[in-house]
Amino acid sequence: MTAVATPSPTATPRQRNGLIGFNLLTGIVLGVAGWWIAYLLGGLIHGASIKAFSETGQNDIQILLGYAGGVLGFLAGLGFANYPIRRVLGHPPEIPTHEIDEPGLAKYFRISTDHKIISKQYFVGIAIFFFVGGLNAMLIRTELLSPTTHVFGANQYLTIVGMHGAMMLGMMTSGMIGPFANYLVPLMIGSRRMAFPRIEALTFWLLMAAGVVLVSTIFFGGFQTGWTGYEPLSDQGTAGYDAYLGFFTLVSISMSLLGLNLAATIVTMRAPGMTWSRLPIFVWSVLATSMLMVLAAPMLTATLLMGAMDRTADTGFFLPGVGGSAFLWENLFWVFGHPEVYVLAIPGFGIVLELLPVFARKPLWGYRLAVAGMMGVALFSFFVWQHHLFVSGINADLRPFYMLSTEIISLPTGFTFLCVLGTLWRGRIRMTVPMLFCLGWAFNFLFGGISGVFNSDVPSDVTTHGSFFVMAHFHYTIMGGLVFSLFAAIYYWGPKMTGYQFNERLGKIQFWAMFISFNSTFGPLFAVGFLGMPRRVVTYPSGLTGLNVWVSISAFVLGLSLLFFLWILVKAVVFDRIPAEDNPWHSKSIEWQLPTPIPAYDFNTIPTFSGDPYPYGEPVPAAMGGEMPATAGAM
Amino acid sequence: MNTADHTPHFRRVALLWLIATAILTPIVIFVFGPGLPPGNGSAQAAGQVTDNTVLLALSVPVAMAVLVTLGYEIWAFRERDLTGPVLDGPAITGNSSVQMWWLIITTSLVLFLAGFGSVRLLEDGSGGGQGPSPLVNPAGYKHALQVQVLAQQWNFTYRYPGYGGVETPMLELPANTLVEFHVTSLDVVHSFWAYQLGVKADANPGVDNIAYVNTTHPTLINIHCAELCGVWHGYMFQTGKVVSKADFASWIQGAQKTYAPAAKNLTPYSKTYFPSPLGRGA
Amino acid sequence: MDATHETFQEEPREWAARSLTAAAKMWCGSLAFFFAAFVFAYFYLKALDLNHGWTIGKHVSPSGGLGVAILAAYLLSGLLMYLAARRPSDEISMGVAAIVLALLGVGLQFLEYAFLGFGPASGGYASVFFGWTATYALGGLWGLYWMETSVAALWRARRNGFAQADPGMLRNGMMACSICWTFFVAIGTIMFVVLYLV
Amino acid sequence: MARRTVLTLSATLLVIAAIAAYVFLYLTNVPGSATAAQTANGAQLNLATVPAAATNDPHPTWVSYYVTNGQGTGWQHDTTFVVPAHSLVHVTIRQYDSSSGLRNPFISQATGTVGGTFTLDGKTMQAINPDLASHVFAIPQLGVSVPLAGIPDNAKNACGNAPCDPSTTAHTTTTFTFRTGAKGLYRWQCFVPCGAGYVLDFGGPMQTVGYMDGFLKVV
Repeated sequence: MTAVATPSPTATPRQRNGLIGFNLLTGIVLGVAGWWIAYLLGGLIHGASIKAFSETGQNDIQILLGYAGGVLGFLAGLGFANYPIRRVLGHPPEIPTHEIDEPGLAKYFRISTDHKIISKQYFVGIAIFFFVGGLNAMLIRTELLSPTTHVFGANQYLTIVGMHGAMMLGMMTSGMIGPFANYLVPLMIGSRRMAFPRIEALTFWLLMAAGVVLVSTIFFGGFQTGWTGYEPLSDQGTAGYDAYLGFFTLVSISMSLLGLNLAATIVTMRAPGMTWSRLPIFVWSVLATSMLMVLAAPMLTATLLMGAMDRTADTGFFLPGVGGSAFLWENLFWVFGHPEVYVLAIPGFGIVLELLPVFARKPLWGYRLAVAGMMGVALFSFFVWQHHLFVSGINADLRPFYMLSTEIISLPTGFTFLCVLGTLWRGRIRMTVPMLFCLGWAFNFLFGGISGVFNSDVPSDVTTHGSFFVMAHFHYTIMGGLVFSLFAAIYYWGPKMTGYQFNERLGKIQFWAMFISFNSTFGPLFAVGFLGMPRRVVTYPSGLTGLNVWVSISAFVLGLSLLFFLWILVKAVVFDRIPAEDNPWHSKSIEWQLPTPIPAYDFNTIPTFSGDPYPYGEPVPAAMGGEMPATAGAM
Repeated sequence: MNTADHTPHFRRVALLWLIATAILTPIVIFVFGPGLPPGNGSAQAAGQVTDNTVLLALSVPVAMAVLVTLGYEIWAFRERDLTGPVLDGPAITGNSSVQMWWLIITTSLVLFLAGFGSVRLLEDGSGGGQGPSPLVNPAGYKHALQVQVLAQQWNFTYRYPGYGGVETPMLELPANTLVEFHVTSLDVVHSFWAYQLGVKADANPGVDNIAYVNTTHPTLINIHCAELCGVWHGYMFQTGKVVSKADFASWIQGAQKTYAPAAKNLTPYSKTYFPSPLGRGA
Repeated sequence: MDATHETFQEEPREWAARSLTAAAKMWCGSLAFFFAAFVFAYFYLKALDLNHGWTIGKHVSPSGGLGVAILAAYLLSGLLMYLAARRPSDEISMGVAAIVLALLGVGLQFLEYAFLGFGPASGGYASVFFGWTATYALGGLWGLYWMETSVAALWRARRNGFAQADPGMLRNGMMACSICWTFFVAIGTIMFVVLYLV
Repeated sequence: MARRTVLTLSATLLVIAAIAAYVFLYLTNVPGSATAAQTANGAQLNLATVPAAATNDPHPTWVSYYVTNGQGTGWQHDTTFVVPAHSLVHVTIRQYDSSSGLRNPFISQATGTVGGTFTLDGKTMQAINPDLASHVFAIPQLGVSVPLAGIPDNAKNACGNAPCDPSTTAHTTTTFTFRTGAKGLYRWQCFVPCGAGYVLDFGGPMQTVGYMDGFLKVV
């Protein structure tokens, strides 16, 4: 790559808007107004036609319409309606231009079409909901300190469990992609922007609306179904379940649009010379993830619409006895749900493989294998969903097939491990904080993967299914995999994004606190599951008290270690404010060749790429990738 | 730049791996193996212990291969002086024979696991719910003791069609008997988990989910619901019993007498039930 | 954008056009998976027929005549949109006709609801029928918006003699729209076959 | 620097206050408890079931259990009942609701009570017609389950919302006795699908502690 950035064109800052205008405040005001208008409209519909619910004092039409109205009002208040209205009137399409790099925080509370601003919005927005979900996890562990109900009511406990699951699975889907793919993909492929910057902004604000919708469930009685929302239990739910429907509908729409946007950007907007074989591995992982999002998320949208119709329009998709089937939900949900967990995992692969060459000072080992691995995982993930249903009594004859397909998916996953090991081999490994998190990922994901084999083997799964073993398994892959690689990414790109240095020593303390408490939390849960404790229970046999108390205390330490990160971040950005170097990691990737913070225009000239994406290592064989990058000498 | 490093790293890693595997695998098999769940309350439960042991034993060399390599790399290739100039390692971008061997080994492992799991599953059904037409019917299944498990929000009850369709609030089974569970639900999805028997079968409304189990010796059974089914899911547990055949005979006779008042109200025995209200009652 | 700066280089013009076309094709994938959920629901519930719930009570088929009319409106609309995107001479007239026909299709759908002999609570078939046709009509409204904006932009640009807009860009927009709309109409054909004929 | 510190601290405090409010106002919001009256031969628990909770209740259309005194007045909306361990508990339930029928007819028989019987309006019985069941008082962990018969559908003086006057409104009275075991927290529930309007009539009050569900606190 030969991209050398000069400072971007200076421009006069845009006139700063006051509170009136299209911004978050207007969005909230119109959102509340939209809620009430739609809510009252729903009341009219309810009174006019649908008699069945009048006895219960619950009107799902009203609440679902209210959510729809609220979200539309919120988006209109933010200014998302302006462009579509102009288009209806026949104004030609406009590509949003990059915004002027204006000072102040106001730009973060408006629609922005600058991918760097959106990614920071994503980071903060998702962090808020991540901590809400994490708080729920702490509350779950508080309740499980004792084998009987002692702190929360039974309803509230299940609501906490469901909110934790939905928040983490729904919001954290974009937890990695949102902040980092939006930030890095345009930089890494040299395009300055995403293909559809307005849609990029929309995905973020939809997600924020979704989070608020989910939290609003506590005003309507909560939902007792967990994040999987199995029917017909969820159909029985009080109005709180409508929040679940609204939440996941918004999340799934946001997911498919985000995936569409990223995939279109990667496919069509690569700068000259950025051939497929030069694509940074993180971009490959984003591409694999985007494909899953584009295809799997709409399935969820359709499924949720069916569920909403069951609650409002008297259809019976999921009601056995009146033409429906509980299995229908289980099938449709997991056709989406299994790709979904790989949507969470694959970006982690990409981050780790992207960072290892920098800190091992070697090229990525087995680039093609790594790409094949991620693409393979993405492809296979559509063919394994019934392993969630081994003992459900559904198509039992297919169990050997799903056992095989599930175990086959460990092959491409294994490629990633081989590439990790190969990249480190004979390297000059620099133990920085991001590197520690990458190695933590490798350790945790290994156990996540191996425990997955127990779940894929039908005879073993009979014991482990629906128990804490499964719960420990997917926390090892998601918390241990996604979240650890997310932290690697935060410590690595954080200085570039915020412009400030993070404290290395505190970062190491945080890593060790998090790594040890994580394993001390979820390791024993394998045993808890083996010993027969089902998931999502508010009570457990008193013999398991010791293990559960241990796990709870570890979980509190884990929670504290995450709060400690918050302190590190606040300290770096609010208090210390030590400007970060342009390239503290001596990376050869393009984003590090740009000044910190990256100017609004990214590059003045469209970069031209040539050579290997990971030009580390000496000597560079001439056969490998042509000329040396011009920037490599600068270090 | 130390490109002329002739240390036999690969051999060292292989040796370390061999040692770690040789030590840990027997420990896993002989120390942990017998303690693995769900015990030997039934032939199927014992079979699951075997599966768990095999999987655990196989995962030791795999985990060790990754962990030993990773640990060795961190130890041997670590840059100890981070303040000095940033030096690069050799530009190795791949090794086709390593990649090929990795692919061969992992593929064979996976195929073995899938084959092993399928064979184990096809032997006796492994105690899992198999739906209305089981793929695996153990020997002598036509004379199995039939027990219907009725799940509802939030309790299990049991019907014994061979004993006049009597319904009881608790589960008792004779020892040394092949039992055919018919698990169904009257409302939402539950899951019948008889821990010591190694049985788990989802209870779906309108679906007859069959699971086989060969009981062995008298034991207590912890029964849980393993699928979130509403507010009292966490309280949906019971204790059942496997008793001697004679005890079972006298117990079921007693039950027929005790629950006679309810028995005359019961709907006729059926594989599935659709009690009203069916949908959203108006 | 301050493009006057001497070193600033604009992005290649074809990027925007290419990404719109690529996104339109991917959007078709999304649509396929979205409606696949209904196809699956149809065959799954029909095959399962729990408690004879596929059709409850005396089964009344939806009116074949209206079904054919709806399908014909969509098919013709798809065909016109396909041609409109490929024949710059008639793009406005054909595009407007496609919009009118799509509007007719959506309208007829709601007309059909008024004359159906069954309600959503009449079993599995009724559930899938209402769920699928209603979400399809919603999708039709989205398609209408897209077609309207594409045609309106062309119309306004033509009136101004393409003073502000690039005709290539606008026609590319028509093309992307026609890709999705014809795909959507194809899904409608499958819907007709499944709901009315199978 | 000082301004930043103050801002950060106040933001932190605000978040902590919000979390504390969430935990205390919403999550630990569980129905109150009522202690059974002590008599010479055990504890006495007087309950009532109504077709609709009081008009000032958050859910005035939901069926619910109430605690009353011996005369069937003095209504309290509490569903955690405190009873002594290892002793007899006498329960009297005045039932003001009409019948809905059982999903599982087996529950029409009383189990776990002393003698396996209960009295319905003074008559000793073992089971009722499952179609006549209006509610069930069941403590599954103790094996206790007693069906409560409904009032006739065409009863003229049927009660609307709680509280109901036992002297003027139609009701059935069920009494039974059971023995408690060790100390602990047990849950009780109803088995009759009486959450009308919800799917399978088992949502709403059936799934919300404080209406058709609650705890038996054995002390």
